[in-house]
Amino acid sequence: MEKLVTLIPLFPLAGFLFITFLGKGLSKNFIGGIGSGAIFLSFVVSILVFTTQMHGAHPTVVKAFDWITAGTFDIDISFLVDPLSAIYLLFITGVGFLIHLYSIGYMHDDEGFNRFIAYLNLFVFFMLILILGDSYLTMFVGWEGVGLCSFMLIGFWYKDMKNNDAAKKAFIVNRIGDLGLILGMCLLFAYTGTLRYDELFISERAIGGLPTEVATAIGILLFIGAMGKSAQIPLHTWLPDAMAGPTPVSALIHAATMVTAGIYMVARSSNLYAMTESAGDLIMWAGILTSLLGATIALTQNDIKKVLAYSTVSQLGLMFVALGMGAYSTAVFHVITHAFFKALLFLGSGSVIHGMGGEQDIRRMGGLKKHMRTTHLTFLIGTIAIAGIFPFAGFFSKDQIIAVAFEENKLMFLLSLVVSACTAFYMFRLYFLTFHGKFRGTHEQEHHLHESPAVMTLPLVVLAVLSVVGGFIGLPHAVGESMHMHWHWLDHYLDGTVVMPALHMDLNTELMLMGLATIIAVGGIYLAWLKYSKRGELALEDKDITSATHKLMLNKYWFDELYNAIIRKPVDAISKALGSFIEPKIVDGLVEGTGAATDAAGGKLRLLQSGSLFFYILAFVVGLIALLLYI
Amino acid sequence: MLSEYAFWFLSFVAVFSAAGMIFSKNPVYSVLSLIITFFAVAGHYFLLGAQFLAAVHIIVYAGAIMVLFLYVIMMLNLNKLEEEKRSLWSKSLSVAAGGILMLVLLAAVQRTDELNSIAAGEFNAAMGQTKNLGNVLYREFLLPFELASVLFLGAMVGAVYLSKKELA
Amino acid sequence: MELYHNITINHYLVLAAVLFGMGALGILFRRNAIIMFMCIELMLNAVNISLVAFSKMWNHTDAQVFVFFIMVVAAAEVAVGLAILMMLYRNTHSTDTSVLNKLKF
Amino acid sequence: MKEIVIISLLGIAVLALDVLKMRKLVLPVIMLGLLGLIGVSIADWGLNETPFAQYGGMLTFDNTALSFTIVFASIALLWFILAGDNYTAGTSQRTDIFALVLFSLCGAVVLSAYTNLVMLFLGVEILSIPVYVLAASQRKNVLSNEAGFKYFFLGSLASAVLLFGISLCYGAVGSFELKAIQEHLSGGFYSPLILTGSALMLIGFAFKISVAPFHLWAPDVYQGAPTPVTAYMSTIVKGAAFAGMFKLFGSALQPLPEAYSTAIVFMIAITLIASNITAVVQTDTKRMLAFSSISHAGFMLGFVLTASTTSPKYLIYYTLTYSIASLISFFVIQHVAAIQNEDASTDAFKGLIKRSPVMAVSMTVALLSMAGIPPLSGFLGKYYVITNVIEHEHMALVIIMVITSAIGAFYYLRVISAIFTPIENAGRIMVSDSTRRTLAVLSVLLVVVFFAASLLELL
Amino acid sequence: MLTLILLAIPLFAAVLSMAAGAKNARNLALGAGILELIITLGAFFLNGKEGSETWLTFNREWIGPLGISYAFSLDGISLVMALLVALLLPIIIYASFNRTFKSPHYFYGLMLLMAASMMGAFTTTDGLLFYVFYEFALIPIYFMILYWSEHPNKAKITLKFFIYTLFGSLFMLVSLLYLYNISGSFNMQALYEAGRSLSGSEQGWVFAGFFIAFAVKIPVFPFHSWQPATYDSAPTAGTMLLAGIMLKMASYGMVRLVVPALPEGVAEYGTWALALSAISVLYASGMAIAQQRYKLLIAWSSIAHLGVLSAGILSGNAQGIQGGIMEMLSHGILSVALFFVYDIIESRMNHDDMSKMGGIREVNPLFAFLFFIIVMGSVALPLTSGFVGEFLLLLGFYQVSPWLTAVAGLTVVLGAVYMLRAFQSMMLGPANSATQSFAPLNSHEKTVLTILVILIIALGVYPDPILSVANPSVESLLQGLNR
Repeated sequence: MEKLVTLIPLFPLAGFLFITFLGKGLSKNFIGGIGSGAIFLSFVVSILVFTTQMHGAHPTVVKAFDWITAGTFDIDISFLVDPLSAIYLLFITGVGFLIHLYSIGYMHDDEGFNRFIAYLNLFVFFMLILILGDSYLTMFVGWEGVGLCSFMLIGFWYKDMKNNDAAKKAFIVNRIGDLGLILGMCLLFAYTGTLRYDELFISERAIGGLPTEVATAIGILLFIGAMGKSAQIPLHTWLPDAMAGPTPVSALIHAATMVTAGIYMVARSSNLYAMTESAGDLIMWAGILTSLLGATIALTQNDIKKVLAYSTVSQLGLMFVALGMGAYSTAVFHVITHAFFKALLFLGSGSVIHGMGGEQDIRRMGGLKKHMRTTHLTFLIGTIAIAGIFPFAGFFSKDQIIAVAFEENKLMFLLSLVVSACTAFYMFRLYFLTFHGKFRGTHEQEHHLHESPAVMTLPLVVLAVLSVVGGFIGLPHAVGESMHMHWHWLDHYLDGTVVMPALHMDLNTELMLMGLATIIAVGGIYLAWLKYSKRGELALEDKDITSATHKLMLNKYWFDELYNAIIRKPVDAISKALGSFIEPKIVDGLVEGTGAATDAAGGKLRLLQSGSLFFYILAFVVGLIALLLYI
Repeated sequence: MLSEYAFWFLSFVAVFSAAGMIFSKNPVYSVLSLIITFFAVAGHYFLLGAQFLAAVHIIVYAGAIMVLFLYVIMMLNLNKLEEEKRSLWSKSLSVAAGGILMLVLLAAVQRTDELNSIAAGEFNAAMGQTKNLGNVLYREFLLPFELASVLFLGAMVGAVYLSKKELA
Repeated sequence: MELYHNITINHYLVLAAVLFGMGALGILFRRNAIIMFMCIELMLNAVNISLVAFSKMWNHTDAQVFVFFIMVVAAAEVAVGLAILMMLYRNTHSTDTSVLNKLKF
Repeated sequence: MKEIVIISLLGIAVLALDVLKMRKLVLPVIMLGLLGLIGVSIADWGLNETPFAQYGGMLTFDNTALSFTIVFASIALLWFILAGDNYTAGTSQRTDIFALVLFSLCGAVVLSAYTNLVMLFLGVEILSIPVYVLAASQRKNVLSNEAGFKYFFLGSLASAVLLFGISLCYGAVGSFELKAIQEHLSGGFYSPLILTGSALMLIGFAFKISVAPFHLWAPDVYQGAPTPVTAYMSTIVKGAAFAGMFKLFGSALQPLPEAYSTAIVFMIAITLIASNITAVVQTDTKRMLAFSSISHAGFMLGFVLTASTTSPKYLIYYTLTYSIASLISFFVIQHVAAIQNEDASTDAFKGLIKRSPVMAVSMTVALLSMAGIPPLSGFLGKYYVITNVIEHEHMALVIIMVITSAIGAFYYLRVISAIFTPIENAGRIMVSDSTRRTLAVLSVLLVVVFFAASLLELL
Repeated sequence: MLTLILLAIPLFAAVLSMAAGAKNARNLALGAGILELIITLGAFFLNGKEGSETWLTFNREWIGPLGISYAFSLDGISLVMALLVALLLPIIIYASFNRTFKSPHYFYGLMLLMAASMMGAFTTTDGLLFYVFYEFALIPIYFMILYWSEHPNKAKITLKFFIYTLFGSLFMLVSLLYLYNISGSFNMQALYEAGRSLSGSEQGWVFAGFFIAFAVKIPVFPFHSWQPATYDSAPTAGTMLLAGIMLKMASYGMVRLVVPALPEGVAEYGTWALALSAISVLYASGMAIAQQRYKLLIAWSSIAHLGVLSAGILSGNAQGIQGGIMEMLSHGILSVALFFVYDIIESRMNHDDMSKMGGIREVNPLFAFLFFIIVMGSVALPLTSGFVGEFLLLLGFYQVSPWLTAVAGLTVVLGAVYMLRAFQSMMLGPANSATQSFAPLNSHEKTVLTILVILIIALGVYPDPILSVANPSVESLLQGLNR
């Protein structure tokens, strides 16, 4: 059964190749069918693989072919099937399929339709490699590959330079993280002599002998990679810009799958992180800071996709908080639920944008619930899910994080409650401003308003369902017990693959925490309702904003400007200085100078050849004297 | 005894007239001074028992070479006082360089203790005589002697070539 | 080593060195090509004196024969040298060596 | 012995042909004679012939001497072919010049075979005196006169110094024989007299081979002398001087005292630096090549420095390869300058590739060989020097050699650049077929001699 | 035997080309190139087979007493390098069909001569012969630039190029001779032993000599200043030969001579060299960012990549060297590809000022697509050939010097900065009046680019044939070095 795993990435690859090389002139529906079909096939195989894993099959490595051999360094392209990769496979292919489906509708009128589907297929291919790779290096292939696809998809509409800039930014910022990851791999290899998970964590436990400092260093370096990919402070700035890409891309890559690669990687390395406290602390702090930052910025954004983007940043931060505290399976849990509801939200927003003819500013929307019923309903479900209302998916995963934080670190606990409150507030702000009130757009837009086609709404519905029930894979003890269901199913499933924290929480505390979380979320929703629905307040136009904090948040804490000032401008200035001064004047100047000096010396030395016989004789005699004196 | 005085006398004459040659302003005087030097040198040869050489020396140098010099001077009409415009600087430089060279050479040849250890063999008074010299020249030095003719031939051809008037 | 009454080889070497040095000084001091030329002859004579003295010292004739060859060479040199000099004079109307400065640098 | 006889008779025969008005025959006779010389030398191979041995023979034609003779004879042969164009056939000027060259060549042979200081002196003079005349041989040309005079005058001075050195050595040893000198020094002790004497000889030779600080004459003379003569001077005269010097320092004055090594190292160093750096600023190619010739002398002096362990065959190799390159370059300069008013500046070479491809390519090959770029034989020559110098652990000198080689390449390449720079309306330069063929053969030889370097081991 | 054939084919073809005249010169050259490739592939096939020794090695005495011989051998490393030559030669020749040259028979003759000398350098096992080939390669390229360049300043540029590299390689000669002085033979094995018998500081000095030579040619900061101008002035085929193959002689020299012969010299006294290599990466990247012109940009980017190459090889472990070998091959292909892109652009726009372009993707999507893959190869994206090499190099380098690796690793970031910027400003955005009429690729350009792109991806996805051929040789090279 495991042998089949090779097929999983092959289907999307085949889809990509087919569409790229043979897709010319074929109908869009056919292309769309090929693209989605490929993913669907992968999904089917993934289900098979997942079932075997669920039933306790042993982790297996399936080798595809030899890749790199260099002395003792030996890496193949091979795939590791274990519970972690299996569950990732499942939701990636699943969500991926839905988004492909959705794209058929969303991109139908775009001249680059084929290209788009092909890229998406390629993306899924790389994402699957990332997940399936049996070593850090193979994972890195996927890691960079998804970065590449992200680049291509962000800059999909390449005629607009702004999109290209955003794409470039995403790629470069990711590359900074990748450098960390590469160095981390180097360090890991230098100490353990391998990069294969199997040898590192399972069969030979090669990481066993690592000194703590080294483990910390490796952990930090790998986390730098994760920072880039999963948009953590200080490498988060690319993600909101990445919304320049078509919305399905934002849903698939920049919300559901790619950005959670960092979490996957850390979870994959849980054995390593378990060896070091400090790396975990770093991750935790980076996570919570990112989370707060994202949440606060999201409060003020007016672009529907930007709000969701910052929300993603914030949620990713929360996942890292969980990772930092050692609750790896919890983070994975949140990854999965987040994939459902965030994909739903993005697709919903895409539907909105589709309906609005490309408008993304929520100040120009309002009252859309009348026009787009399915979208409205599913969007609401997504919003409730992310806000963390029982029994929606987000509630359970977020609650679990809060619970862990309560156990581990009270400060984290408080801060995550703050994030939780903010989330509820800004999501409902978004919801109310978009779907409630009066329509604030132009007449043309109003006229144009329509519900999206079924191919787009169907994924919304499916995702909405998942957003409701997705949480059941990780029911808390208290709930599970009372509902006679598997509780902490995911934890049990992943046990042995990732390190499990020893949580000892009694039911009362658990219930108390759940209650607290709900209250906070409801509080946030209430405030939003009060402000934007009851009082009908609107978001301020940019020019009306006076409050300093508001400005700060609206401008994303000036991060871009800061980076411009401390990195980009100096680099430009330095390279300019290199080009205009150091190279010609110093480095090459030395070379040319040597030539010129030789020339000058020649100019002086030739004067010795004065042509005067007297001087020649004198030189002769002097030479004679010198030699005789010397001897 | 006599020969000792002769040495000093001849040496004095040689050096003095050599100086005369160098510092005389009239080239003709220089030639004449040099001839005197040559005579003094010939005297030394005689003192050293090289009678034949002394004679040849006079004949070749004083008789032939210096006459040639004189001839050239006359022909080029150089027998007048000639002003050599030279800076004091270059003059003193040349005197200094020449003087130092002389001193260095003197110092070098002074350190010849090893020669004192050479046993004075039975002096062969006949060594410098024509017969003896002829024997050596035409036996051991036959090859160089013949080669000298090549040298002469070359010099002759060269001198004639340079003096020929025609063409460029 | 005494060559004859109180006169050692050193005396002759000193004489030779002095004459040689004077020749060198003369070459430097004068610019008239003919005089300089004569100075070279003086230097050759200095060498000859030393050789004859050595001949006496080693009680061997070959140095004297060598002197003979030196004279030969000197004569040949003079012949060629004066020919060059004459030719030069024909072209430059001078025997002053300071006019020889066309070739330089 | 036969070698000397042949070469002397050849000179006389040329004069006789002149007198007999059979000047057309001059060149063929010379060819035949030189081929005969080469043949005889090959026939004498390994015989170690010492003529007049019973009288203490003053020449020994051992294999080294014979190979030098062969090299000199071959170079001379080529020289005659190439120079044939430059002197109008049938004039007495031509025969005179050719006779002088042959006499001079006789001196070169003597210098490679002498075993006695008397012969050394005679050889040097026989070699030099005709060349003094040759340098001045453009009688109406003041530059040529000047060159001849400077060369003659300084050469005489150097001869005097050399003689004084010989005299002092004789004083210390009591014999002119190289063997006797070597026996005298076998204990490794240098008495002050012989130390001074050999120092003076060193200087005498340093002048002849033109190494600093006794090199100042060379650029002037090379530039002023008629170009074929310059070619002759930079090949055979220099090679013969080296042959003589190597013999003296390699077989007689051994072991070389420490002070000498240092002095020679120093001389090499300043030679290389002064010549190469000065060459960079030269515009006249002939003068530039004169400096290059000095620089090569500096390299070849490296063989003398390491004479105790170096086989003379490497010196022979260097001489041969440098001579070939030198012949090519000087004769190309001659032809290029001849048609543009004796302008031998670098600019005169512009467009040569179009104007005369054979000359352009052979000149390029020659210059690259001089620069020491493999696979041209000039590289192996330099390589031999550097290996030997490294073996003697003069690392500083090696570095100087290396750096100055790079500087050297600079001025050679400048000429090459000019050769390949196209110019407008350039007329072709016509040269005789024999010259063209010879140049082509010579440049091919520069490559062949590189790959066939193993033949050297036959020596 | 095969080694001789590999050497003889281009040599013979060069002579033939020069003799046969202009008419069919380029087809002759292409034929020779393809024949060379076929034979190299044959050698690949023979590698490791029973009794292949006689086919893959050749040894005859040259200057016996001096221990110099005509010795060639195609071991794994040499095979890969031979492949580099044999693979790129026909591509470069075919790529140059785009242009017409004056006296093409000489042009292609020189090209083939150069290929012969590079082939020789890559396959010889004699130190001196290596030097000879190494130097000789300068001559043809020198003339190719001098005679066929249209750059107004070419005389000065070529002069600088020639002198600078000659200057460097003379130091190599000194070092070689120093080793030879101990070993008495130029056989590489003997040189290794000689080198290892030296004390650490002596090794350091000998290494310095080698490094200067190689650093000039590779080039490594601060010995690079000849390079951008030379690339700029050379005709594109010449630039391809230079950047694609010729510079690899230096890095190959590091692999073949420096690492096995001077382990202590590099490890203990060679940190400065590693530091220079790392600085080289930063410096050249900075310069690349500052460039306005595409050709100069890729010239600088080449320096940046080669800085990593030099550092990785000098780290002297299997990863570094394997990475080096892979990177040499990959960088060769990528350089040829990048410069071919230049050629295509230049032939249409008559300039390569990036700020005046834009929107070519819109006009010519195929070209943009192929170019994009090349760019991705250049930024070392996994599954392109660039990645395998670069990662292994960094991996090797890291084991020696983590901090410097972090510096050198910035190429990962900076490379993306300048390459993407170049791609973006030329290909993306709206088309302007100049790029509007950007002509489609002709079939010949398509062929070349497609072959290159396929190679880039194929070697990235499945580099195993290369790596596994080189691996045994690398291990035997490193045998006896306790690192």
